[in-house]
Amino acid sequence: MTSRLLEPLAAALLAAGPGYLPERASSVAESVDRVFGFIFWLSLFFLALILALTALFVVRYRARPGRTEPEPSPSHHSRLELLWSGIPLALVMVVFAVSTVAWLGMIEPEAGKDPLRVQVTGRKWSWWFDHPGGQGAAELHLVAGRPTELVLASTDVIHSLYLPDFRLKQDAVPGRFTRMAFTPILAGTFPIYCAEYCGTDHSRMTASAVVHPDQASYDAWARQGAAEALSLLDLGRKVAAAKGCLACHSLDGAPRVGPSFKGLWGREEKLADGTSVRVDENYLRESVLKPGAKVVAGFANVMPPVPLEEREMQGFIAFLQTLGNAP
Amino acid sequence: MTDRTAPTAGPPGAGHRPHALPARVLLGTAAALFVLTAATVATSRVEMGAFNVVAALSIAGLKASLVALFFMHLRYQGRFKAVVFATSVFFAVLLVGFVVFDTTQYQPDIRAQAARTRAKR
Amino acid sequence: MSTPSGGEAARGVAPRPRFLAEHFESMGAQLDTSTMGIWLFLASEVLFFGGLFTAYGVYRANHPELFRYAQYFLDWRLGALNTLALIASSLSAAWSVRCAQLGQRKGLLAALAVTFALAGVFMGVKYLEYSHKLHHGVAWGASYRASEEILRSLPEAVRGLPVPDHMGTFFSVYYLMTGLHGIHVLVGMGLYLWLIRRARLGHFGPGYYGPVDAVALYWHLVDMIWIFLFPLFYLV
Amino acid sequence: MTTAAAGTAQGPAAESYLHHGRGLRSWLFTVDHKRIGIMYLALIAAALFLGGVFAMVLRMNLWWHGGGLVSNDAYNKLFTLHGAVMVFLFVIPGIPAALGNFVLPLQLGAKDVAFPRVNLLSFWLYSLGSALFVAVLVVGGVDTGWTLYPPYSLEGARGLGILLALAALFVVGFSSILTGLNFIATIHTMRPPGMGWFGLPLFLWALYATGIIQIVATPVLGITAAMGFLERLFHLGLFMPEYGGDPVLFQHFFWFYSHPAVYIMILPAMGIVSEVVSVFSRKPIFGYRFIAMSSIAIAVIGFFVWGHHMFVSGQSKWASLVFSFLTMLVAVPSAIKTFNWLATMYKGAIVLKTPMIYVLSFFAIFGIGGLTGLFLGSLATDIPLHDTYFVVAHFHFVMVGSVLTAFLAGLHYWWPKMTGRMYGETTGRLSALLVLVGFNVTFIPQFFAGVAGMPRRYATYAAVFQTNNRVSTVGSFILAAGLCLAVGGLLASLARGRRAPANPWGAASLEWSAASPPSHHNFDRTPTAGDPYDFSGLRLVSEEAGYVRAAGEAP
Repeated sequence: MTSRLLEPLAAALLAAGPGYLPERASSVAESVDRVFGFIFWLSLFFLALILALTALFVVRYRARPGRTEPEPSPSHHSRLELLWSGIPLALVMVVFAVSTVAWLGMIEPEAGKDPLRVQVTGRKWSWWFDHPGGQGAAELHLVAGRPTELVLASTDVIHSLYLPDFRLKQDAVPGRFTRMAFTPILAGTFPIYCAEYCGTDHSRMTASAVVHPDQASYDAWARQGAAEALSLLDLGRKVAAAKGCLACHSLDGAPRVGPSFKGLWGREEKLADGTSVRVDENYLRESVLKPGAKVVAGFANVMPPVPLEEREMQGFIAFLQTLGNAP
Repeated sequence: MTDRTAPTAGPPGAGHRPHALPARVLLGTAAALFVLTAATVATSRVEMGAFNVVAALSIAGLKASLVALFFMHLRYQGRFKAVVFATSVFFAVLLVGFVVFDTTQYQPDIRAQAARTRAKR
Repeated sequence: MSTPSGGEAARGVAPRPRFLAEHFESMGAQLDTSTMGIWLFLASEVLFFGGLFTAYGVYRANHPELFRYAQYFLDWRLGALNTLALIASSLSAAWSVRCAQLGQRKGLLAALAVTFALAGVFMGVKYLEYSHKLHHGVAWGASYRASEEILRSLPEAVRGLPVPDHMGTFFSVYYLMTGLHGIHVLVGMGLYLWLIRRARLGHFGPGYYGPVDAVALYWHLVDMIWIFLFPLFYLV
Repeated sequence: MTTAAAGTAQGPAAESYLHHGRGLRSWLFTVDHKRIGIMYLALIAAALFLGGVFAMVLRMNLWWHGGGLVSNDAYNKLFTLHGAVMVFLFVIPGIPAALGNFVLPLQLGAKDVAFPRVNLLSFWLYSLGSALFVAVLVVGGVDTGWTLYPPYSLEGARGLGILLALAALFVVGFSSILTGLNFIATIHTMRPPGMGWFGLPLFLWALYATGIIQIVATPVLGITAAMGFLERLFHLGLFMPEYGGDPVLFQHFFWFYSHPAVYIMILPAMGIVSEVVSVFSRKPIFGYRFIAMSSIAIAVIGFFVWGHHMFVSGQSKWASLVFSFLTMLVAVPSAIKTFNWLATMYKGAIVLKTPMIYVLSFFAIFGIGGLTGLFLGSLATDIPLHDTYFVVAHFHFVMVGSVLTAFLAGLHYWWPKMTGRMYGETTGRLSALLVLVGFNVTFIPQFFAGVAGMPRRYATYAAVFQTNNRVSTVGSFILAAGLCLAVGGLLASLARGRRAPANPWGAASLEWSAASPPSHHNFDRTPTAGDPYDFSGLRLVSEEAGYVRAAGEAP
């Protein structure tokens, strides 16, 4: 009876445990998964042992007519108890050793290679990645096989850059830098999450990591992304998406964390302090650089300042103008 | 800390003769504390760099031990009270020690960020 | 510990001591328990202050220049005066326990009163220090705005030094630690008032001195914490 | 919480504590540890209900991957309050304050705890803290997560809610300290004649170890809450980087308390398991000294592991190494206990009453919770799993599943003593099964979601995780049904339950030699302690009369 109960449980765990791990997209993923597998099997063994013994004892030693008293057995047995203190101790030390060896590989950059250094900035509620050469983007662009170093910072509260497929995570703490070092090994697009709770849209603070198959593909992306190459309007559209504006300001008229961009240009806005203001170029500039200066009534003062280059600003304003005037 | 819910009136319980500390122990302890206070002021006048802190804390530790041992008659009480007190001091030192150690480790990252913020301004 | 069994039987024979709580068998057991309780309480107090000592350690280790500089805003003579006041009050507190144990009622009252008075001296000096600083804008954290006057009063050698960042953080830690300590002194003064009242009613004697002992133990801890605060803020 | 007249059938027993004094005032101002325990029980049950309602709303919102029931902001407030209410008002005080208060002096054969008025003060502080949490709700809630990490929690935009929440933590913390202090002093100085340290029931060893943590760790929570409070009001520059503070420092403080707090929760639970497993196996506990000492070991080692919550927070790598190593050590005393419990059942005569079924559930749930802790203590696997649903599932197994099953085991076990009534065995067993099934169906899918990469505290989530979440939501309804059934069964017994004998289970610790319910003074004369796990002389007279020590057998 016990085996009939345990088998499906074990089978389910097998399929679901390590089988649930996402893709291994970074150099550290394999060693992490090896440690995961080791601990998984170890714990499964002990869990099975505990459950099996419990079930066995309950069935065998259940009180029933003819068995109202326990059989004589020792009330302690020091050698046995030392044994089941010693074995777990030895095993957790092995776990510690195995895991720490893998971990040391996760925190030290590979020496001697030219790493791709990306500055990562977390803010409510989007990520921003400054790639070498000045290309900023809301996506993280990497090259398969090229060692990468991320330097994390935050402009407001603690965020945490989480790349499940890379088996990596690091908090971005305001007031200091933190670092990650790894090498992506699979080309493709992988999700990025924020893993440290940071407010209203914490769960929407997502991004993607685009791993280019080779340096040439990365370089092509970097050139195409250069600001000079774009028309003012395209640049504006790109800025709105890339700087994370659209996370809070919709394009369809629905108010979200902030007012929708649709129909914003030229509108008379009621402010939180009771006055009102016409949405013109000056107002937009001020609101982008100093969002707290004039907050629209009905919305919280939560927007971080978004420092834009002059051409980006012009493009952004041009983009807003295309979204229609107030009726 | 004590209850006096018992309504029965009566003289303070008899039969229990407490052990009072001799006057000279109390006065001696106080005198030592005064002297050590002077000593801590004196050592702080001598420039010894980081060692100043060590000296000040050592003297303070010595003074605190005197207070605990004699004024708080820890020396004359059951061992358990000393264990309680030592345990609390141990954990407080653990907290201070570990946290200070950890934060000094990542200070360079804080300084770098501060430098960048200043440069931007 | 020795608990005489069958304490109930004794009830008919000798009157139960006035200050013996219902759930104890004897005054000895009661005293033992209350001393244990107060020591455990002191242990938790050590950890309570431990958090602040950690904050001190963290900011001192990371901003040594700040602590060197800010220290000149504090007058070590006032600190030393307060140290002496607290040590003397600790002596009188210990003396009050001795008097209670020996049944010296007058001595007990005098010792309690002296303890209370010295605590008052300590708080008076604290008041002078705080009011002087706050008057000159030497406040905590973001509210720190030192007046020209107090900056001019700093020693010559210090005035030329660059003003470190986050001066307010030093004073945050200063006000937190000395403030929490000051609150403990105030509580202690309240407790001594209560003891003085009970001593006047003649409650204490060789058979019952638990409260005097407990409050004295608390008071010694308050003294002990100041023994650390004094050099850490005023001297080094 | 009053029952119908319950004068015991056996002889002219003294009036029960439930009837010693009438009216609300006789309860609110009582210094009787039993009444204080019962009042704690009522408030703690209310906290469990409140936290449970929050949980159900959360689970229903997660039925759809895009959310749909409540807004993101409302969701964030709900999980914050769910966590804070459950942790600070239910799990931490649950077993020590409610059951411990009731049982501890009885197990010592004492009339009360060492400081009855401090005990009442502790209860009042707890009530005040609970009221402050309710006030947080009234002023619109807070959305900081129960961990209250600055700078987010102390940002300028946050109003009264956070101040009230921090004040509540401070107050509840002191309540907890005073309880621990009282317990340690009581166990030290009020043991009855004949009871040495190694004659203490293991529940008391567990409460003793808990008391150490409460006294040493909780003050740090208090001072941290105070510092946060003042930082928010006066911008002290302690935790907020914009004023020169260090947010990671807060995390150190917070976990210096909150990790040992996990042991405040689990140690008393283990104590109950030790009692129940022995009584219902009708066999002395196996390896008494190892179990007692492992409680102390857990309490002490528990202080050295707080940094394992900070492996990705920017803590230095040396700190991470040391903390990971020490974390691994905690596994050992837990393993010792588990094997000793199993050895206690070996060759016993196992009686499957409700408390025992809850304890068997505890083995399964604590087994899973403890073993999954290995993944999080180990550095390499913690990095990806940190702050994912794996963590959520893990700590629910340890803090909720294990504590809840042990709490319910203890509640059913001591219910006859507390109320003088027997609960219905069928309802009890059924509720235990529902809780076991519901709990596992709720939280096992969350392990998988976490392994696959679903971060915690997400109001909305990627569609791939929807199946996990739906199964989990279904499970939460089963769990809720089980809990309602358990509470219903217990409440029904107040009106309709059979009168309880003094010793319904044949247990040997001293509380069972008092009447059910005990008189105001607990014992008519101070009992002499024997071995708390020696059941040999106890014979079942009848269901109504319970167990009685056979004549001629020395106690």
